[in-house]
Amino acid sequence: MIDIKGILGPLSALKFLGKAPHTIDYPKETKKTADRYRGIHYNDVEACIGCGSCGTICENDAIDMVNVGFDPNKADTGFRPVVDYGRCCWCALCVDVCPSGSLSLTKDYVYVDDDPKKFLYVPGLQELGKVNIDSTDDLKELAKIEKENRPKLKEGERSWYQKDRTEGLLEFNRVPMKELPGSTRIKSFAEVVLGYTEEEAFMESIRCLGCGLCISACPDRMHIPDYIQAITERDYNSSANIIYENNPLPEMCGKVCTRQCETACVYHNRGDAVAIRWLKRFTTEQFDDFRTIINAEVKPLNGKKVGIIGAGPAGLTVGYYLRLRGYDVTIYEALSKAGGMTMAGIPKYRFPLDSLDKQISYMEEMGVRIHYNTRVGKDIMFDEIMDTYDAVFIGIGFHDPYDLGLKGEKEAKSGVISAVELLRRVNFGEKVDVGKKVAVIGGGNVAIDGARVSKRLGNVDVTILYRRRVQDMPADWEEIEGAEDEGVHIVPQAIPEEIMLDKNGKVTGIKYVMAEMVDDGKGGRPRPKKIEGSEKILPIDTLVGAIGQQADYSFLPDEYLFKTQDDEKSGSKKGIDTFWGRILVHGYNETTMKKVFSGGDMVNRTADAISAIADGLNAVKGIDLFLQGGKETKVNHSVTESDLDKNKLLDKHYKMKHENGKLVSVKLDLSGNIVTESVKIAKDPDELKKDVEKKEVNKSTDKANSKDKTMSYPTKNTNGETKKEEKKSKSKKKSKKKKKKK
Amino acid sequence: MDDLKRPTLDSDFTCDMAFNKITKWAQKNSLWLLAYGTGCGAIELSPTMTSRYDWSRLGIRGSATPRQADLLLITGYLSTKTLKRVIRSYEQMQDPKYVIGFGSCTINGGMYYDSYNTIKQLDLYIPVDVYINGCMPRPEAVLSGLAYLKDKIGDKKADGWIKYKQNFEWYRENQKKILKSFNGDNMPDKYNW
Amino acid sequence: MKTTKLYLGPQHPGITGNMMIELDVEGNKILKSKTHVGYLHRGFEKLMERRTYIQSFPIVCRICVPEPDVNENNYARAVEKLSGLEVPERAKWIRTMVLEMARLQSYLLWMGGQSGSMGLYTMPQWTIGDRDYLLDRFEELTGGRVYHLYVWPGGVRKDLPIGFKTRMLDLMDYLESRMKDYTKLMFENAIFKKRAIGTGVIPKDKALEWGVVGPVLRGTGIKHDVRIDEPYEIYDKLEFEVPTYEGGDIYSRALVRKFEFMQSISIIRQIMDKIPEGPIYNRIPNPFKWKIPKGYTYVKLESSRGEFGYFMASDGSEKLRRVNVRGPAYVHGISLLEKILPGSRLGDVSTILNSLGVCPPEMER
Amino acid sequence: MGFSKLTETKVLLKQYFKDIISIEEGGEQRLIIDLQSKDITSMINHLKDFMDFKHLSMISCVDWPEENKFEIVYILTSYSKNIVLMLKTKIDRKNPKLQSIMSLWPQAVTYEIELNEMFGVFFEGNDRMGEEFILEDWDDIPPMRRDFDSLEYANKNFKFRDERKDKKIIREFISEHYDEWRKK
Amino acid sequence: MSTDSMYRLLVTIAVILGSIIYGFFINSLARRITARVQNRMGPPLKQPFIDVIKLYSKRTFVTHGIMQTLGPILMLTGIISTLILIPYGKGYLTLYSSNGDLITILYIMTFGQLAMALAVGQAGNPYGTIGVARGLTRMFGYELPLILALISLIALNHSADVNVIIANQHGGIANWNAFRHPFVGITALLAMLGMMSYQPFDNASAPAEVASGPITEFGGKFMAIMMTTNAMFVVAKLALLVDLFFGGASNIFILALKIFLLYLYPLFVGLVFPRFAMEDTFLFFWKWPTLIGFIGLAIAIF
Repeated sequence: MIDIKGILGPLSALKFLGKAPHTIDYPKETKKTADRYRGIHYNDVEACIGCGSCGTICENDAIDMVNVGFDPNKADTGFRPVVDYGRCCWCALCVDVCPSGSLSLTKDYVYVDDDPKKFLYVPGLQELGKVNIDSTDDLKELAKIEKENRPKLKEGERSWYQKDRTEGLLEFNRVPMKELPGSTRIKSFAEVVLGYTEEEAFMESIRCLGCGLCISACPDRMHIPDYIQAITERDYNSSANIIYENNPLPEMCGKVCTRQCETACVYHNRGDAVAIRWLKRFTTEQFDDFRTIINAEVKPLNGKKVGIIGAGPAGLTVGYYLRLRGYDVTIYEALSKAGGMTMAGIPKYRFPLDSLDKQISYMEEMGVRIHYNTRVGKDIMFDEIMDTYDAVFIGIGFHDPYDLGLKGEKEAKSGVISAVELLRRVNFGEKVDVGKKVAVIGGGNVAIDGARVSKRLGNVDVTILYRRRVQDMPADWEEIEGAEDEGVHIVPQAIPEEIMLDKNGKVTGIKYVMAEMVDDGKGGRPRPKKIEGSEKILPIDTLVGAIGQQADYSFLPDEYLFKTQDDEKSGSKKGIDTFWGRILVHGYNETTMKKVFSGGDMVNRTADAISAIADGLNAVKGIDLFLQGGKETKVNHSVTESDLDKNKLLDKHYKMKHENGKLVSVKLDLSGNIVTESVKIAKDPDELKKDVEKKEVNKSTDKANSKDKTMSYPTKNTNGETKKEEKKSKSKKKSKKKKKKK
Repeated sequence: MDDLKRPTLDSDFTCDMAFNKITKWAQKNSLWLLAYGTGCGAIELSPTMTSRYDWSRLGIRGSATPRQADLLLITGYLSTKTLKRVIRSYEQMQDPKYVIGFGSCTINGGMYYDSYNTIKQLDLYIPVDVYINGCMPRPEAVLSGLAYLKDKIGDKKADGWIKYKQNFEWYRENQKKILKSFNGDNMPDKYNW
Repeated sequence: MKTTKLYLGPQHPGITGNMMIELDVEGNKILKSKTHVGYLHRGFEKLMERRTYIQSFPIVCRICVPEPDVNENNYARAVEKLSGLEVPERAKWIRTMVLEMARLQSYLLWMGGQSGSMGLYTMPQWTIGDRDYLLDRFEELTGGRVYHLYVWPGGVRKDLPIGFKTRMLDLMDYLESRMKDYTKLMFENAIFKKRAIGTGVIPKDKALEWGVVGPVLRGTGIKHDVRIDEPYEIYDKLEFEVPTYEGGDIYSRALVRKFEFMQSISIIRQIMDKIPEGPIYNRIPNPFKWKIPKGYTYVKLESSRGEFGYFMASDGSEKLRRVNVRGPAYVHGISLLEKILPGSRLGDVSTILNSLGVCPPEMER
Repeated sequence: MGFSKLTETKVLLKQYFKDIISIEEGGEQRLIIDLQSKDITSMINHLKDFMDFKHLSMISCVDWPEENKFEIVYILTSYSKNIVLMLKTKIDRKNPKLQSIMSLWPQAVTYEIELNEMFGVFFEGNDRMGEEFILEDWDDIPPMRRDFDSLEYANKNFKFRDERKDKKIIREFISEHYDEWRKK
Repeated sequence: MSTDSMYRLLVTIAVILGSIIYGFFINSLARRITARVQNRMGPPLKQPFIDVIKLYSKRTFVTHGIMQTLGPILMLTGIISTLILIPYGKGYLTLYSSNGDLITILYIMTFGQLAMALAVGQAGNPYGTIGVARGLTRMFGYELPLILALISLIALNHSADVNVIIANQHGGIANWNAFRHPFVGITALLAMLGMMSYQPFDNASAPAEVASGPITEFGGKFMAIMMTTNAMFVVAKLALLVDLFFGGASNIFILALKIFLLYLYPLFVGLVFPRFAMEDTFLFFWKWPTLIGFIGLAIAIF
């Protein structure tokens, strides 16, 4: 009846009397926290790009992005996260979603205080609890603290961080794009890139975090996150409409854009950026006719007529948007197809002939008249255009190639051709015989295109001679890769000397000399210096020159053309001022001549399609303003010093400076001291003052919708490389990937 | 019952001078905690009071009733319904009494900042002496918070209860703003001994 | 005898957590009882409708404090069922291990609570002290002691740390040896038996109708366990038995939990031996705008207190349309108590509460 | 061979109830049934008594303001057949009324009180309607309805710390300040 | 006042203070021992003293009426009167035990608890009243075997005077009452569990059930008085039991040692057993201890 076991059993618990207790005597001894314990935040403020993804994912709204005083540039907004420990729940979602991998949690967790104000904290710039923050507004001086006395991360303290790109919530690898293999590419002019399927596009578009850094990098300010979001929702109609808001030629940008936006993408510095160009292309491929899709409202004609010279990207953009605003537009195009440099200069395997048809037919159907094969200056006079149209837009682009400047170039009858010429002829279907061996001189996209096109004209052995190293070549690294895949030889550091001719002027070879790179001492690009006695001769049949183009101003009567760099009369209102071959334009792309606007490669230095479209869009606003009330004052047609500066027209070898009221352009040598006192631009001081006030007036109007026309090269991306080094590291990365693939 | 003389505020300090050092030492080393886990942080109190971390070696002991307690732990968020009971318990505790706020919910709303039923800042309703950072603070953090409170008591800075008495109207008005039926639940307006 | 009304209020050492039981007491016998809840209400379901799928992952584990992993696992599986996201094999094994570890630590907590409410203050010191070793393993694996934030839709967040297996197996041996001490001190304690046998009896025939689940149901002799009825994760690949004891009182429920404690230890050992290699996480498409098509789902699993279900409805946007958490305490703490307490003694209220495993935050979420 | 239990119950239910809106299998042990609200109680009675669905897991309510409907969901489990059945019915949102199933399960009362307090659904036959279950002296509309915004209620009633009142949404800030950054 | 009674008064005061300090000391030792059994470090030795000083230094003075204020004071008087009636050794240490015998001690011991009951009644806290009711039922429980044991002891020693009983036990351990009359010893030891209000029988102040029972309403200074009286009460009871069953003590140190050793017994039982339900305490005492008590009485009488 009595449960002996139940009574005596518990007494065995007394055996603990002898044993030492397992209590942790906390203040004296502590238990080692686990390696992954989620403690207080730490942010590597150098690697952080302030994109705000951590603030957006935080479900307790604990992270604000605060201006701590870093100066923003294209790849970094200058903001840093401030964490409110009155909200944070230490779930480390912010760490898992940080594209630059700078945010992490440390193992340290103890923090006790009696003042609730001390629980606000900028990780990586402040010690937790040392600073009493009254408002997140007054944190601007934090960036001034030098690196030494910022809180440093003790060794091995990082507990929760993205070890490599596979951890966390972000997909760093891009959906691979299907391409024709190298061998089949050469046989035909079929398009190399085959485009995304719907599923691939969905998987690629859903990667986009929507942070908007790419918008700041795009010269034309396209609403990239919005149309990528539309693709994610498979609503291609609205995606096309969003693109059409500021880009009437989506297929062109989808195939041949220089993708500034992808260099600024948050994924770029640790992985592959979102394939923004290919996604744009994917949207255009969904429709065979834009008429039914784009529902932009076309205003009725308001009686004003605008003439456009040159149906390049700039001209077409101006035509489209002016038509939308109700202007009667006619475009005069010298060639037989619209598209300008993109149609003529870019080979068909990258930009097929029919790719612009959809856009052009949509424009024509809307009422934009395009006269093909009418060269201004030959079939129709410039003065005739000036009289019939209320405003004129010049967008003829750079079609005129530079001559090579080599010995024997003049005497050569056959076998020397410019790349632009070669590409135009091939694009328009002419049969060009380049013989068996071809040499191409130059390193830009045009040179590469020339080489690959000549490769396709029968089995031709093509070599590219370039003065500097491979990584200095301005061409896209994808293009260089493509050329190498197709068997094009590239001879770097080769300076051409002389063209060998046979007796009846046919090219037989090219003499070039090797060079070694010499640092020019001021951090600029190293300059090639000839090595004596290293001449070599390369036997060739044709020589293709691709060292740059310039505009062909023959259509302009002389009295309208002023070369400001070498004559006095420039600056008057009558003519168009040009500076070393480029037209000087003011805020709304209006030239110094009344009623005349200009844009595209003739104006900006970036020389790519998207900048031309951006110029066109800007000119549209200018023309609209100009023709609205007919009051010229709104657009003042005079070029000031800041415009020149802003236009970045001046290479760093030239500098504008004021000398007793006159604008003076001065030529500098490499080390920055003045070499020759160059031409003075006539400008009396009071007129300058008027300009400045007018500028203020315009500035207010400008502010509303002004866009910076010229696009400066992104100086440094986040890991401190200039564009060139970045290309080099990118190519190394690509080659590494290739090795891995094999 | 109110006619019995209550120690007025100013007398709290003067008559205390005589054997002040000893009482401070005693109050510091013996904190009796009201056994009231108001929020989700109470789960980290059980390891702290049991054998692994054992806060009884620091002189801290639980007490079942507010009368005997002099430390109130608000462990995390506080819903309005619990706030009414917390106020009642807090006022029934004997002076000098202290309050510790756990985690981020007592500072600025924590995870439930957008909830319609939890208070966002604790020190609007009852005076808080110490905040402990963490969601939920580990036993070590809790013990360091208690050590911090002991130092504060030691040099007479833990005056939350005096602050509560001095601007009592301010606290009561804040409480009434969110506790709608204040007198409906016979919550006294005056200091509810 | 005059009946007095007694409020075992939110601030009462015997009541586990924040709830209030209003008792009509006559002397020592309870006539009527009514549970009042709402002291821990934060409106989870409302908050989760304002957060995207990955954002409500951290808030989900705060619903039931003694057992956060059950909520994480339920939420992850519900979202995977709605969106069709597959989980790699190894992640399933790790998830099962985390669930069993959660069951162990919850039973240790229960043992402490049960014996503490009866006055045996040595047991809580032992069991909750040993539970801390288990929390160390959790901290090492997941990065958090109580709120682990480890299981999310698509798999688990990080892989097993190096040397985790040896430390885990040592811990299992330690717990097994400790169980002998617990049995001597509590389960076979004469006074414990005297108090436990015959109190808080749930009649076997009415158990199912009253919505009783989990160890409480198995305590009444009816054998139902979600791990067998509807095996989730990899429970169909493991061997374990489900015990039932007759009697339906506190003691039979205690024996059920003791048996399942040992079963969990053997399950964890099996997992540690047979866990396959491979990826642990199948990434969700995008943390910010992951849209899930319209759909309904009800996902349930066997928590340490019974069937824990999540009802979820999605409406095609990136936020949930409705989530409804059904914890075992919702039934045990309110309607079941109103049936059992009348007739039992006032002293046994907190013992019965502990034996039913009532956890107030689950009742009002 | 024989049908799986699932299809068997499906067929049986179809015969018994002609005007079921839809019935389909959601997963291997799940049945989802849509009904009109008028014959909910008879269906549940039938399920409990004849089809051995002994265990009521949950009564829940989904708010569809765009269709102006509340959707009440009953989740029943049959241990013997090992099936979880989700019974859904749509009721009008303006004055949501439904028959109570208090008589079948005691715990149904708790669900119904909560739905009444959180959504405003009125269950006839349940005498404890309008009882204060979770919220204490609540003056606003039932909080779980979609048109009740909890953050706005929190801002109105509670005060947040004011150190962060001048915070900016980073993405809007980026779009406003493109031009400044392009220059650098 | 004759020098003799003056000396006696001084010794009494010394013993009272000594019992307070020794009570706290035993309490702190008990806390350390429970901590060690529970595998933890436990509070520092001076913890009870710190607690009492802190409680005395409390500022507020909450009372619901004059009776509640008087309750603890009456309890204090009760305990002091029991203390002076118990002999602690030879000569002056016998204090005033000559003019009161076993029955008076028993009567005065319950005086403190009744005063407490009245005070709690005034306080109006429901838990308080339930706690007091439980305390009284528990007293009924253990009074019966205790009285049986004491009556049989008186019968054996033919006198109710404690000093006489001590005198009869001189000589070796063999003729300590506990061993000479085993049945009487066992009933006394079992009854002692009830007196100590430790675990198996602490239903009166069970935190889980009735939130620290009678002393729920008493905070601050009242609580301090409660703790001191509790400490003195422990010492008084143990001293009495040592005198009756374990041969008293010649000098004070042996008495202290014996008290401590006897104190260990309810402590260990309390550590490893949960508490009885209310009815069971009653039934427990009235089953086995009473039976053994009757057997002991039968032996003593015949």
